[in-house]
Amino acid sequence: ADPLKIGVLFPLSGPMALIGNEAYQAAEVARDMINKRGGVLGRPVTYAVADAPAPTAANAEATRLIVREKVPVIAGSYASSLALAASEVAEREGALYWETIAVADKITQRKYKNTIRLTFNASMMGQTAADFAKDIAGKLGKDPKDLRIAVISEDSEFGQSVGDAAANQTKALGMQLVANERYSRTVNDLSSLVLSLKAAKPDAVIATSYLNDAALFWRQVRELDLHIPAMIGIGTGYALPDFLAATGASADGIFDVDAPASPNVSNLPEATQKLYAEFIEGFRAKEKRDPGPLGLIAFGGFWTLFTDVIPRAGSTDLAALRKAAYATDLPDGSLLTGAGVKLNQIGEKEAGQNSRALISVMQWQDGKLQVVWPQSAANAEMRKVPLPKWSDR
Amino acid sequence: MLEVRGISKQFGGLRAVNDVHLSIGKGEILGLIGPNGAGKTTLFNCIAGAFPPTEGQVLLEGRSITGLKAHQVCRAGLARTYQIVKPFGGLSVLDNVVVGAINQTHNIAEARRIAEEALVLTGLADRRDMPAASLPLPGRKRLEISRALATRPKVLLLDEVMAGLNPSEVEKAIVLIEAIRAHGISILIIEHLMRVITAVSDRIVVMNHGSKLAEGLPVDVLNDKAVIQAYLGEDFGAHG
Amino acid sequence: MTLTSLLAPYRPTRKGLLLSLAMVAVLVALPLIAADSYTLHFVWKVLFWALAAAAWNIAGGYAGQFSLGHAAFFGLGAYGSTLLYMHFGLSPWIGMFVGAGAAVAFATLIGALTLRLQGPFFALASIAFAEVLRIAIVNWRSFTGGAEGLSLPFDPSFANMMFSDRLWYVYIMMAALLIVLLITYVLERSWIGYALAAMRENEEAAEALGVDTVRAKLFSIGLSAFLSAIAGTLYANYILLIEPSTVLSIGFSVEIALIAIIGGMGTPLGPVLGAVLIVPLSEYLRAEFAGSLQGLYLLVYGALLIVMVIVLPQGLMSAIRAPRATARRLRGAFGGSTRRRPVREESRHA
Amino acid sequence: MSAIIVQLVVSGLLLGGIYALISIGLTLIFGVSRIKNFAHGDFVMVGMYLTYVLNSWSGLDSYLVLLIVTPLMFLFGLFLSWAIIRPIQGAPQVAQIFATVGLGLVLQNVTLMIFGGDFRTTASVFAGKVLRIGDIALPAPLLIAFAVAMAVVAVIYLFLKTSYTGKAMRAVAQDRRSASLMSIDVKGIDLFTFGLGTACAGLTGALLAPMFPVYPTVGINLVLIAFVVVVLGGLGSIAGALIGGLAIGLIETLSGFFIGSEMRQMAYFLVFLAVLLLRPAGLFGQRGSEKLGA
Amino acid sequence: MLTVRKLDAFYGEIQTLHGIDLDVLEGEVVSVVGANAAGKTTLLNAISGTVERYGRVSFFDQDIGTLPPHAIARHGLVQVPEGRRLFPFMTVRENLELGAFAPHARAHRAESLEKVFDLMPRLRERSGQLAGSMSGGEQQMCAIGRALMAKPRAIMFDEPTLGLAPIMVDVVFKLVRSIKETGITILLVEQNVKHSLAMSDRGYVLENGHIVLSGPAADLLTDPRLKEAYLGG
Ligand SMILES: Nc1ncnc2c1ncn2[C@@H]1O[C@H](COP(=O)(O)OP(=O)(O)OP(=O)(O)O)[C@@H](O)[C@H]1O
Ligand SMILES: Nc1ncnc2c1ncn2[C@@H]1O[C@H](COP(=O)(O)OP(=O)(O)OP(=O)(O)O)[C@@H](O)[C@H]1O
Ligand SMILES: [Mg+2]
Ligand SMILES: [Mg+2]
Repeated sequence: ADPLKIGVLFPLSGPMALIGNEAYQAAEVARDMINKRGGVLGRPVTYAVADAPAPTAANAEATRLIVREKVPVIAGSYASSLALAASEVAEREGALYWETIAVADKITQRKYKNTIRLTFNASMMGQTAADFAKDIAGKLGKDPKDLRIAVISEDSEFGQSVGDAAANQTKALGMQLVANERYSRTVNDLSSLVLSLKAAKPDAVIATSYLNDAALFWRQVRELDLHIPAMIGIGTGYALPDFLAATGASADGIFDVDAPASPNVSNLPEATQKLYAEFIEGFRAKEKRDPGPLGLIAFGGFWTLFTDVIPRAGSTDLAALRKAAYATDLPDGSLLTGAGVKLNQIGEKEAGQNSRALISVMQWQDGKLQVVWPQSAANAEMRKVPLPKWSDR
Repeated sequence: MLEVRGISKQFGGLRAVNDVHLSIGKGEILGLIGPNGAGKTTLFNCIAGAFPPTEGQVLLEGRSITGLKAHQVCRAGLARTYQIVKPFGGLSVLDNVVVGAINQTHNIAEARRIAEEALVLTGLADRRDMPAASLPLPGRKRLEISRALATRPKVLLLDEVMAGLNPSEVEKAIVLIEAIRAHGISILIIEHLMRVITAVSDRIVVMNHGSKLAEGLPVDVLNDKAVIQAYLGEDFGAHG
Repeated sequence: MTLTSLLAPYRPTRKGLLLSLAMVAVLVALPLIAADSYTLHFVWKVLFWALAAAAWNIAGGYAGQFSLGHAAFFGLGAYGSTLLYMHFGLSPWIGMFVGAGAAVAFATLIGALTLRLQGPFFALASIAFAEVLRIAIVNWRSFTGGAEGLSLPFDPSFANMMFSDRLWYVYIMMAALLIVLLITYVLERSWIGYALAAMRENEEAAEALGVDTVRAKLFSIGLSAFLSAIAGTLYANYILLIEPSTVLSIGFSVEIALIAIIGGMGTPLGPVLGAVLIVPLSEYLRAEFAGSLQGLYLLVYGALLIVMVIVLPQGLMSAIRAPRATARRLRGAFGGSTRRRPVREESRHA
Repeated sequence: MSAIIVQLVVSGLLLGGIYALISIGLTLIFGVSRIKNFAHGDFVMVGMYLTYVLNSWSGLDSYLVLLIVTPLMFLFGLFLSWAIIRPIQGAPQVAQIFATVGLGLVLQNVTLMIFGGDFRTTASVFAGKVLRIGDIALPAPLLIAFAVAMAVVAVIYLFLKTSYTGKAMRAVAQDRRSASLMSIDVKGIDLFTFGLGTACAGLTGALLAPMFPVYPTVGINLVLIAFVVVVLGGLGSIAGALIGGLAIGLIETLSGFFIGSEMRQMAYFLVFLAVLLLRPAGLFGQRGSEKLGA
Repeated sequence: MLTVRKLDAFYGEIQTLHGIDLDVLEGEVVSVVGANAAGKTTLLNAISGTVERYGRVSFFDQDIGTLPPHAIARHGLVQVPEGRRLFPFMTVRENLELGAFAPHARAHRAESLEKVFDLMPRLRERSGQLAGSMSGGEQQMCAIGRALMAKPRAIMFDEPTLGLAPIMVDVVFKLVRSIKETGITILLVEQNVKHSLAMSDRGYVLENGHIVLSGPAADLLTDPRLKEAYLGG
C-alpha cells in the first residue's frame, strides 16, 4: 500500500535542538513500532520531517508540509512559539495540528478547530506546584496560611506563564508569597537572587528553570548556604539527567513538577505496561540510552494518533480526522505517563485541550527521579521533607 | 572679510593658541607661517569650527561665526582644507567635489557643473572618475582645494597644500592660488615653502608657541631677527 | 551591458528605466503563475528579507551607521500596530504608521545619543539599545504579552490586513519593497545621497564641506527605522505571532545586516540580491538536512558564510559591477595564479 | 543585611573576574589585528568541551587538563587564523564580522554533531568546594578563576609593555605598514596574537568547565558580555578589560538584588550606554580610538 | 649593492611602475626625482615589499624581490616612510627601540640608542613623550632615528622634509648628510630637487612609472630637460 505520510515538526537545530531531537527520536520509535504492526489503515507510516528552529521557520515548514508534502496531520513540536506559528498555518491551510509537548496556555485558547494538545498547559503546571506545596505544609511543620512561598522563574514564555500561575495559585490558596522573581535563563550568576531569597526566608521555593540556570541556582544555593526546606522545580530543567550530573548528590530531595519520567509502571494497565517496555526497548536500541519524560510524552501523542484517532477516522480527510480526534476517549492509564485522553469540545473553554493530561510531582532519590505525587501515580514515598540544612549534610 | 579677535585654545595644560588677532581683507592673501607645532593648524580649526576656541571671536564679514559648527561655518562662506588630507576614499574624485557643491544647490546636475569647474581650475579634471583613494598625496591636496572651492567660499583657509610638490609644480600651484584670488576669494594660507609664501602673500603673520611673533609685509617679516631665529634658520637663503 | 548598466550609479538611462519596468512586470506576474501557497510563502519570505535588508541598508549601507540593533525598529513596528489592533481595534494600515512613528522616535533617541560613536562602538551601542527594548518588552507583561508575545487572532479582511489568500501578502510585500527601492534610488542620486556618502567616508571632512552630519545621521537612521517598522507590521500580520525572542533578537538584527552585506551594502539592489541568494539557500539547506544529522544545516550555512566573505568581501553586487576583477579574485582565492609570475632572471648579477 | 551586601560585592567581583577572563583574548585580538571576533564565545565553548573530553577520558582533574587545553587552543587559534582570519584581514570590517559569525556557527554545530545538545558537566576536586570567611562564601572554582584572571591580566600587561614581542604587537596595532618596515613580521604577529587570544579563551573554558555545564550554544551568551566589557573598558586595553569585567559583575549582582533579577542585563546595558556617551572610547580607551573603528 | 631590474608594481588593477632598472652602489647617495604621482613612493615601497611587485631586486647579492617587508628590513635595507608614520601612542624611546627589532640590531640596541641620541639630542629630551604629540620636525627626527636603530646598510628616505619648517629642513638635510658620512648608503626621494641632487652622487628621473633619465647628479642638475620640468626655471 502507498505510505501514509505524517508531518513531523520539531526544532532539530538551534538552541532548542536538545529536547527537540529527544522528542523526534521518540516519534521515530513510535513510527517503527506501528510499522512493525502493519502500519495505519494498512499503510506504512512515513514522516515528512521539518526542522523549525524559530517561528518563521515553523510557519514556512508547516506550509511546506501541508501544501507540498500534502500531509493530513502535523505533529510536534515541543516549543510553544513553534506550536503557535505552525498551528496557525494548519488552521489556514487545512490540516490537523497535533501538539504533543508544548505547554503555552495560548495554544488552545485561540478557538482554533484544528489544534489539539495532548499534554497539560503551563498554568496547570504552576497550579500543581502550589497545590503540592500546600499539601506538604504539614510535613514542613507549618500551617498552609503561614507557609512562606517564593516563586522564581526564568523569563521565557514558559517560565513567565508557569511562574505567574504558581504565584496566583499560592495567593489563591492563602499561602504567603514572599518573593516572586524573574531572571533571564542565560545568566551566569544567580547570587543576587539567592541572597534575595535568603532575606525572604521561604519555606518552599517554586522554581521554573531551564537546565543551566537550574544547575547554577542549586549550586549557588549551596555555596551561599541558603536553607530551602522544600525545593519544588518545574519543568525539564530539574528533570534531565544532566541536572543530576551537574549537581550530584546535592540534588537529592528536590521535587520536580512535570509529566512522570518513570511512572509507576505497576499501577498501569497491563497493555500499557507492555507498550512501555516495548518503547523503552526500542528507544534504547536506537539511541543507546533511556528516554526522558518528554520522550515518553511525545511517544504517547504519536501512538494515540496512530492507534486510535486515525483508525477511527478511517481516512485522512481533515473533517473525519478532526471528528475522530474530538471523540477520543482513553481512560487514565492509557498513555505511558499514566494519563488518559479526553478533549475539551469545540465551543467549550480551551477546545482541543486534553483534560486528562497528567501532571505528577517527582523527587530525586538516590540518583533516580521517582514519582511521589499524586498518590495514584506514585511509585515511591516522599522523603527528606523538610530538606536537611546544608551544614547537616 | 575675516577677522580673528584674541583667539586662544587650550588643550589640557597646553595653550596651543594664545590670544591671536588677524584680519584679512577682500581678495587679500595672508600667509601664516611658524615652526612645527606653533599652533597654526589649531588656529585654523578654531576659525573653521572644527572645535570652539577657548577664548576669542571670529567674524566673517562682520558677523560672528564663533562657536558655530563646522558645517554652519562652511555655509557662512568659509572653507578650509586639511593638512592631514581627508578624502572620501570610496568616492570618485568628481563625487568628492560634488559634495562641496551640494551646499550651493540641491540640483545635482548643477552641482556637478560647479564641481567640474573647480576640477578644471585645480587641474584634476582628467582624473575625475578615479577613486579618490588612488590619488597620491599632492593630488589629494588639490582635491581638498577643489572641494573647498566648490562650496563657493568667500574666505579659503589652505593648510600646507603645497607640501610635496616639486619646484615646477609649486610654480603651477602659485598660479592656481592667484587664479583663486582673482575670483575675489580671500585666502589664509599656511605653508612652509618660502617660495610660495613670498610669492603670494600680501602680508605675513608668524606664529611661535601659540602666539603671534611677527606680522607685516613679506620682506620685513622674513628679515626679522626673531623670525629667522625661530623659523627660517641662520643659513636660510642658501637654498630656498 | 544590461544589468550592470542599470546598476551603475548616477547614470539613469532610458534603457535602464525600461529594464526595471520590465523586471517589475515580471515580478508582478510571477506569483500568478506559481500559485501554491508554499511557493507564495517562499516568495513572500524572499521579499520580506529583501525589504528588511533594504531598510537597514539606508542607515547601515549608505550612511555608514552599521547597526546591529534593527530588530528594535522592526519590533516597534510589529508591536505598535498589533497592540493598537488588539487593544483598540485600530486597522494595521493606520497602526503601521503609528508603530513607524514610535520607531522613528526611538531611532532619534539612539541617533542623538550615539552621535560620536563609530564602527564597532556604534554597532555595540545599537545592540545594547535593542536589548534594553527587548528586556523592557519581556518584562512589561500586562501590556506586551511578555516573553510569550502576541498572537493575532486570524480575522481576514482588508481592513485587518489579514488575508486567506497569500497572494495578497505577496503583493503587499512587493509593493513595499518597490517603494523602498524607489526611495533608495532617488536618495542615492539626490544631494542627500552625496551628503550621506560623504559622512560615511569621513565625517569631519563632510562637516567642513557644509554637510550637517547630525541631521544626516538622524535622517538616515530615522528613515531606516521607519521602513523597518513598516516591515515589522507586514510581518506581524502575516505570521500572526510576534514574540520578543524572535522579532527583537540580536540574531534577527544580524540576519538583516547579513543579507544586505552579502548582497552588497550601499547599493540599491544589494539587499534584494542578498535575499534572493540567502533565503532559498537556507530554506534548501534546512529542508535538505532536517532530520538527518542535527546541526548539519547550520554548519553548512556557517561555512558558506565564511567562504562568501573571503571570496566576495564587498558583496555580490561588486561581482556584478566589476565582473573581471571578481573573476580574478576568485581565481586567486582558489589558488590559481592571478597575474604572470615574477620575472626570473638567469643570472643573479646584472 | 550588611553581610548580604558584602557577599553581593564579593560575588560581583568574582563574577567580574570571569568576565574579565573571557574578554582578555577578545580585546587582545581586537586591539592588535582589528579583528572583531564574534566567535570568541564559541572558542570558550570549545575550550570547555576540550576540558570535558580530556577530563572524562583521562580522569585527570580539570585544573590539570587546563595545562593541555590552553596550548591546544593556542594551536587551534593559529590554525583558524591561518585558514580564516588571514584571508579576511584586509576585508571591510562588516565582512569580517560576518566571517567570524559564520565561524561561530560552524563551531557550534560541529560540537552539536559530535556531542549532541546535552549539557555536560566536568568533574574537579574543587567543584563544590567553598571557602568561608565568616558569613562570606568564596566558591573555590570562582576564586581560582579570579586569581587566574588577575595573573593573566598582569602577565599580558607586562608582556605588552616590556617584552619585545609585546611591543611589536602594540606597534602592529598602531601602524601595520610601519611595523613591517621595522622588521616586524606583521602576519606572524597577527597569527601569534590570534593564537594567544584563542589560548586565553581556551583557558577560560577550562576554568569555567567545573562551574557551568557546557552545551553547544553556551558561547552565544558569553560573547555579548565580552564585547560589552571590551568596549566599556576601552578597545584593546588589557587593564580596561579587567576593570570593565569587574564593573559589569558588580552591576549585575547589585542591580539584581536591589532592583530585581530581571533587570540585571538592562542595568549593565544602560551603564554601558552611559559610559559610551561620556567617554566614547571606553574607560581606558585611547582617546580618539573610537574613530579608528576599522 | 642594491640592484633593481625590470620592476613592475601594481595597485590593484593599475600598473604604477613599468620595468624600472636602478642601481645603488655601496656608500653612494642616489636621488630619485620626478613629478607628483610619478611613482617615487611606489618605487621605494616596491623595493621594501609593501606593494604588489614583480621583478628582480637584489641587495648585497641577496635576492629580495619576493621577500615580505619585514624580511627585507632584516637584510638591513630600511625605509623612512613618507609622512613619518611613527607609532603615535608609544613613547619616543619605544619607537626607537622598535627600530631595532631585527635580531642583529637588537643586540646593539643600547649603543645604537646612544648614537641616535648623540646625533639628535632633542630626542633624548623627549624620550618619554608620546610620539604622536610631537611637532612635525621632531617626528621626522624620530623616524630617522628609528631607521638608524636598525643598524641599516642602506636607508631609503621618502620626502623627509615634507611639511617641515625651513629651519627643520636644514636640520634634516644635515642629518642625512651626516648619515651618509657614517658610510650608510642612501636612496633619497625628495621634492627639494636642487638640494637633494646637490648632495647626491647620482640621480634617476621618474616619469609615469618609467625611468626617463639617469646619470651623475651634477650632470642632471644642469640637464635642460630636468631644469625645465622640475626645477621651475
Ligand atoms: N586635539 C589636540 N589635543 C591636544 N593637543 C593638540 C591637539 N591638536 C594639536 N595639539 C597640539 O597643539 C600644538 C599645536 O599644533 P598645530 O597642529 O596647531 O601646529 P602647526 O603649527 O599646525 O604645526 P605644523 O606646521 O607641524 O603643522 C602641538 O603641540 C600639538 O601637539
Ligand atoms: N593606495 C593606492 N591605490 C591606488 N593607486 C595608488 C595608491 N597609491 C598611489 N597610487 C597611484 O600610483 C601612482 C604613483 O604614486 P606614488 O605615490 O608612487 O607617486 P610619487 O611619485 O611618490 O608622488 P608624490 O610626489 O606625490 O609622493 C599614482 O598615479 C597614484 O595615483
Ligand atoms: Mg599644521
Ligand atoms: Mg610620494
